[in-house]
Amino acid sequence: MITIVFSLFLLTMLVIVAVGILRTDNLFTAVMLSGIFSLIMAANFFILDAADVALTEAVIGAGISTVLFLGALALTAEYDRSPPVGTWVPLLTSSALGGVIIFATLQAPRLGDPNAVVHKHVAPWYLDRTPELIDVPNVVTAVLASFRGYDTLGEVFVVFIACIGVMSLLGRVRPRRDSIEEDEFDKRTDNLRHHLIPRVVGKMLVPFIVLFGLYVQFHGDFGPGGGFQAGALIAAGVILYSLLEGGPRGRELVPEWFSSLLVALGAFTYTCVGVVSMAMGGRFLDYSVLSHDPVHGQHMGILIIEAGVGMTVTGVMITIFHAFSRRGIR
Amino acid sequence: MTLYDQLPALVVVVLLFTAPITYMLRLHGFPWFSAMAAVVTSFVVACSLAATTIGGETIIYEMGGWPAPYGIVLHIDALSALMAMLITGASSAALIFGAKSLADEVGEETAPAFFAAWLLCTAGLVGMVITGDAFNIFVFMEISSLSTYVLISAGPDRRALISTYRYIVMGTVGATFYLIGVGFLYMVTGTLNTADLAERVGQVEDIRLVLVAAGFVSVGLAIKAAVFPLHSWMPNAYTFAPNAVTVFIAAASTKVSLYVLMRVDYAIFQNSIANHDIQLTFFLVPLGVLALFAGSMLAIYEKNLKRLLAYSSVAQIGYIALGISMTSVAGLTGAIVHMFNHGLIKGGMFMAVACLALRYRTVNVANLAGAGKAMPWTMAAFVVGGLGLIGVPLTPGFISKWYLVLAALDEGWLGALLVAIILISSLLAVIYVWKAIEVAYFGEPRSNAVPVTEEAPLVMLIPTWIVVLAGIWIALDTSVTVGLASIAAKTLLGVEL
Amino acid sequence: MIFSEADTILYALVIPLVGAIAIALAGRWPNVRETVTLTTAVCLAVVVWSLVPSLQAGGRPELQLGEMLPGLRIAFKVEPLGMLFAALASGLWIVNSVYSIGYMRGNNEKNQTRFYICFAIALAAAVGVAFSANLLTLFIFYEVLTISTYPLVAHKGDEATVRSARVYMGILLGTSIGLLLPAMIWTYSIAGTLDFTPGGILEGKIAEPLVGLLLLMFAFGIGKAALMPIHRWLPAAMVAPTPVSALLHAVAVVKAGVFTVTKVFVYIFGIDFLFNQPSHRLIIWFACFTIVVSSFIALRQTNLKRLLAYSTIGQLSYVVLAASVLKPLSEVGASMHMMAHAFGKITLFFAAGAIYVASKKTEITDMRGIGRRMPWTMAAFAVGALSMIGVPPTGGFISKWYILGGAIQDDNYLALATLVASTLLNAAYFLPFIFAAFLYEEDVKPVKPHGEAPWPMVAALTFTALLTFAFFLFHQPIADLEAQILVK
Amino acid sequence: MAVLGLYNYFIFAVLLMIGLYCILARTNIIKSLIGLTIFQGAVFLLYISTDKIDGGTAPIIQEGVENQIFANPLPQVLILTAIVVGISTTALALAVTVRIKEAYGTIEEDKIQEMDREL
Amino acid sequence: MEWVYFGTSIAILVTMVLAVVRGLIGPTIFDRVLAVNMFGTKTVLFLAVISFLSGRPDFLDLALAYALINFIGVLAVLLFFQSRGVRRDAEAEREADK
Repeated sequence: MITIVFSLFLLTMLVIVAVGILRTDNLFTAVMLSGIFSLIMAANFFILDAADVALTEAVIGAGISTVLFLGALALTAEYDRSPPVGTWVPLLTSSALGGVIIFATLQAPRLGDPNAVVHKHVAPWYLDRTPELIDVPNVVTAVLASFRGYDTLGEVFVVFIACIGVMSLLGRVRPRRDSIEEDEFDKRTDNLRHHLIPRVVGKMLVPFIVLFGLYVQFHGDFGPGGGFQAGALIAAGVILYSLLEGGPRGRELVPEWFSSLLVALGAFTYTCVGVVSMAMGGRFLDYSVLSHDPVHGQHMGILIIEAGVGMTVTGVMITIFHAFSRRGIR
Repeated sequence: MTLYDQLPALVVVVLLFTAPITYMLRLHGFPWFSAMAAVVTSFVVACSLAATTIGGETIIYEMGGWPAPYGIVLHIDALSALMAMLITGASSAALIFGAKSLADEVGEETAPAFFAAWLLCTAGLVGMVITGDAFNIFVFMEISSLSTYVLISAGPDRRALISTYRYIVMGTVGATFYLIGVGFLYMVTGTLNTADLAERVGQVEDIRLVLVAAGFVSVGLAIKAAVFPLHSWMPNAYTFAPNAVTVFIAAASTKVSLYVLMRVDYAIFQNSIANHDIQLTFFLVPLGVLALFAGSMLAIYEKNLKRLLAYSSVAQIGYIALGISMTSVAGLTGAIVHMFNHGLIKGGMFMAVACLALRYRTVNVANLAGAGKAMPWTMAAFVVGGLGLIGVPLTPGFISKWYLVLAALDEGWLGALLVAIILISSLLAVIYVWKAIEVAYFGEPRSNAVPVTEEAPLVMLIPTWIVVLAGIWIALDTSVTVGLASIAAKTLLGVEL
Repeated sequence: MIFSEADTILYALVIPLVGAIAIALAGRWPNVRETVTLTTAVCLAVVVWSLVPSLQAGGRPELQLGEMLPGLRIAFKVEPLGMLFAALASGLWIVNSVYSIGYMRGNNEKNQTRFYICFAIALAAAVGVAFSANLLTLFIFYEVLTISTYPLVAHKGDEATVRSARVYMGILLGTSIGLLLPAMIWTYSIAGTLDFTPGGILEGKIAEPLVGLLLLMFAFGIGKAALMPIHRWLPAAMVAPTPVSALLHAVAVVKAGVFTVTKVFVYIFGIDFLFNQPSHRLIIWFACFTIVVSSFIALRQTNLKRLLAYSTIGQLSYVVLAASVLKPLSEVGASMHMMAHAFGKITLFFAAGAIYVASKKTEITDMRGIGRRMPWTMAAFAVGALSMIGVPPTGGFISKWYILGGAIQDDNYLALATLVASTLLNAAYFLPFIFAAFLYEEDVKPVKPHGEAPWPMVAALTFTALLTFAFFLFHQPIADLEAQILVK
Repeated sequence: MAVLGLYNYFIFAVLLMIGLYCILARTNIIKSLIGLTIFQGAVFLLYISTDKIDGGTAPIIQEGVENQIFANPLPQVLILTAIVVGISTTALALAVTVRIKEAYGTIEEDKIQEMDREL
Repeated sequence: MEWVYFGTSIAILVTMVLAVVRGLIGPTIFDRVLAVNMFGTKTVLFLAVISFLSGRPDFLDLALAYALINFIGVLAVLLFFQSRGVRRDAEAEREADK
């Protein structure tokens, strides 16, 4: 009951914000609103008992994504100057889509229905057997890292490839001469270096953010969190430093070679765990064989692969941010 | 656990394992070499998997040691093995072929990233075909898509960028549609394992969600597979990608989406939705027929040779769609064989085009006059490939069309119409292939053009001819391809082997 | 015998291909190149003809190269009809090569190497068609023949020529892919095989009206048989140099068409089965129609080669008509006519080419009195024309005799009437021209006075004219051999 | 009540519509990409809506507390993956956008199309 | 006790709506920035209250993360604005060059 009331509120807000995004022709406003959109979404995930997802959506959707969009806006344009193209076809297509879904879901299980099929088949097995097979309190982590570890491996490679892509797109080609190089830009703006309060408070926060990131990383077995969230948080700390001190200093703190090495190394670590478990006579990513005691092996495996995930995500987010910020201002 | 038992995982793990190494070690020439070594290893593994499954055996490999439906399992049967062979084979051939041209186009600095992306693209495609988990397909689909974007955007022309952007948008919408479909399926069954899904989806009482799920999955995959009229991203993506990349993605990537379409529709929906075969037919037949005509017509009026071949791919995908829609053993066999054969044909043709592009610095048909004399071997390869597109006997295209027409003949009067359509589009293929051949052999070079006298380098010619001859070989000895395909077709339709 | 018979078949296919490669390598030295061509032609003829004795003894040499799909083999089997075709094509290639040398040099044509290469490949394809053991193999070589002759037809390379060549290839490929291929696949799906089997493979497996449909698909799918209305490629092909028209469009290509039709009737449908199906009458009607109409069109032609082309269309339909009468005598007549027409028509084309080389004339109206300048050529032309009309003692008489015999066996008055009418029409368009050539004065003096064409050409056309007579005298062994095709 | 229980799905449909409309109707690349994130966000909502169970709590087992009902962990895992995939796609697309702006000087698709046609 | 939490959370939700409204109607950029910032803080509060309401106070971690992210986001926005001036100058310079 309570959940539904909150949902009504939040979801309605969600739609309003989405319509706002659609209607505005100021791209900056659109990005701001999409930040709000993500926050509402995250709050909604939280009341739907998805704590891990809520954390991830907030860090990635509202944090990293907003920063990236702003970076791209700075390099491209601030206004959407195009008139909408022939609105009828898109309108009909999307209405048809919506109609089909509403038609399909009329008989779907209502929110929170305990008799829904999803709660009857695979899920109870995870909840029942996790304490015995893997023995970590956070079932999401258990499923993520062990039962569906292969998916997570794939996911790590998805961020890896995104990083490679951004690097090869923005790393290689020099910007045109008429754009302002970053150093020059740095000189002109001073970034936030002369703004005392943000600088002092912000810099004080950086170590805490990193520390909190490490907490999320290693506490992921017990509470919401894990490699993805932790990686994004640590990266957010570095990004904060770069925002305060300017890109060049940010890159002094975490050099580019280091962050991109981190990316590859994380992915490599994860795969290695799989390969080692193969070499030790198990299936790929079967952590049980890593130690004499299967449960202990699982713990070890999850710890290492979460570390790998954390490394990759940290590296990726920092690399991508630097790639955008180094591009200069046009 | 012997090495033999680990083979199913190795086919993709080798690639995933090598990718970060390729990216990290920045030695001169190393990225290409390590990528090549990994892809070839994977190809060998795929071949041995095919050898195991040709008897009709299905291999189940439990990732992480967790049994289905709780963990993710790899599910390898004749069809997946055939596809894995196609993908890794195309990848190896394109990589070996592209050793020189990629070195020019990509550059030393970005080579590690590029070849890591290449490895991951191969890994993503292979991962999609061997997995037995609906969500895992999505993850690997994204690996392959993202890396394909990276590969295409490495193209030298600025239009490569806008093509990449369009591909990203279309590809993401397609993948998201697939994800929605899987979500609905999960809502009604509570599982993600394909075998388990196939079983449980049959017990669902309210069929509406399943129906809509089928719609979303089919449309999403049709976008990724460039089924007409959802193909708009594809011609430009093929045209502006680096040449070796075009060879690879044209040979393998759209086929994989068609594979998933086939797998999902036959394995999951066919048994649960009443008259699903008819619905599938009504969805795919018009699209296939339209693709045949529209693709061929666009190809006939196209001036850029790469885009001409891309439009021809649109048409050829139409054939595969028709084969899938016929829901008979012969039709499916034809579709599956055509996936493989078209991969070989198109791969070989794009290789020939890459050779031409290397010497002529352009791929406009009109500028290729005299290529028949200047580059006889390259053009001969192109001609053999072109004959394959038309479906002349002794070329791989003939085998697949043979099955498609056989299947259509079983469908009665409507089938006779399909036969007519298939044959008319073969004739259209004659026209567009001939257009290029005529200019190359009988055209007079323009007076202001720089004369080309040199044949393509051997490092490019030899792989091209290996692919072309492999095509001829599988047209003559069909035991492997047709053998695997007919077993696959029977498995999909649930017919006794 | 040094090699087995199966090897001999393989050599017959390989020799022209090896010859083609050798010609390509020798392209820089015209004398060597032409020696190679001649040598290849002789070798091929020897190899092909070496199979005749065993065939006469009732042997059927076979060779299988591979199996593409179950029941779809690439295989060869020599039987009388194919033997006749192969022997004809390979034998006349020698004569034609001699002629080509004279023609190409006399005319200073460019791209001569390509010309000889494609010629050799076309011959390989013709032999392949002749020896095919099943429809699929035949189809493959049929297509190779089409494609390899395109560069020959388009040899001149100017816009009009290329356009004609496109018509040529468009119609031949279009009909074969659009009709022959589906007919073939249909046959396969009914019978499960495509092997040429004495007595046919379709008996009892298909009924009217589908038989009629299949029959029509075959008849029109085999575009090379030039049944109206898909005859247009043949006049279009006349833009080719004359040696091409002579060997390919009087012998190899067009005969491949009617040969295929005959083979399909005899070995796929089976004449007994087909005879009981009313729809085979359809083909007779089409053939009769083609014969009469093409003769009328020929009457109106002023270009000599086009006239010959329309004459060929009519003559080809004789073969189709004979084959579709489905009586033993007429089947033999069909094969005899392939041969008789080949000798006659190649002579006519040779003569036309000789006139062109010597005087650069192509129009009939310009050729009055030319017989006085080129007596040998025109004499040979007259012999060829008489054979077309069917006057003894030329070969054309013999084959028409057999065909008429078949028509009478069948009491087919339509066929009888058509044969008589077309004989009259043939006479009507050939004889005035011959009379004019010999008896009238030249209206216009040629710019350069000329005599006969170069000697290789004259030798060649004289030889083929003599063959026409020889066929009249010595046809019996061939008739005996061909009678074997009807034995189940 | 029953209808209210389906509210999530309706919102999912509406968001999907808005996202798709934004992608299709806008020629500005950044705007389309924001549409794409909304489109993907809608799918996250769909999945997470299926994990809720009445009286349940997040699937993190607390020591010493008996008879707890937990939400379904599986959709959460899937969406964790999907979110990361989404941000990866967005980052790559933005990088491409920046390069497009550098190469063409604009990020309006219709203008870019015109420029390419002139070539 | 639960009703107190419930009432509080509803109140926070209403405030969030107000923030959204301000974000939507603007009219100046700073209205929107402040709206986002305010929305972020309200979300943190909302999360905190909810975690008490559902009896899992250990989820306060999440609220902490939100607060940190919110801070970084706002700083990024501010930097974006500061850079906008420079960007416009650069644009003007480019125009002048032409």
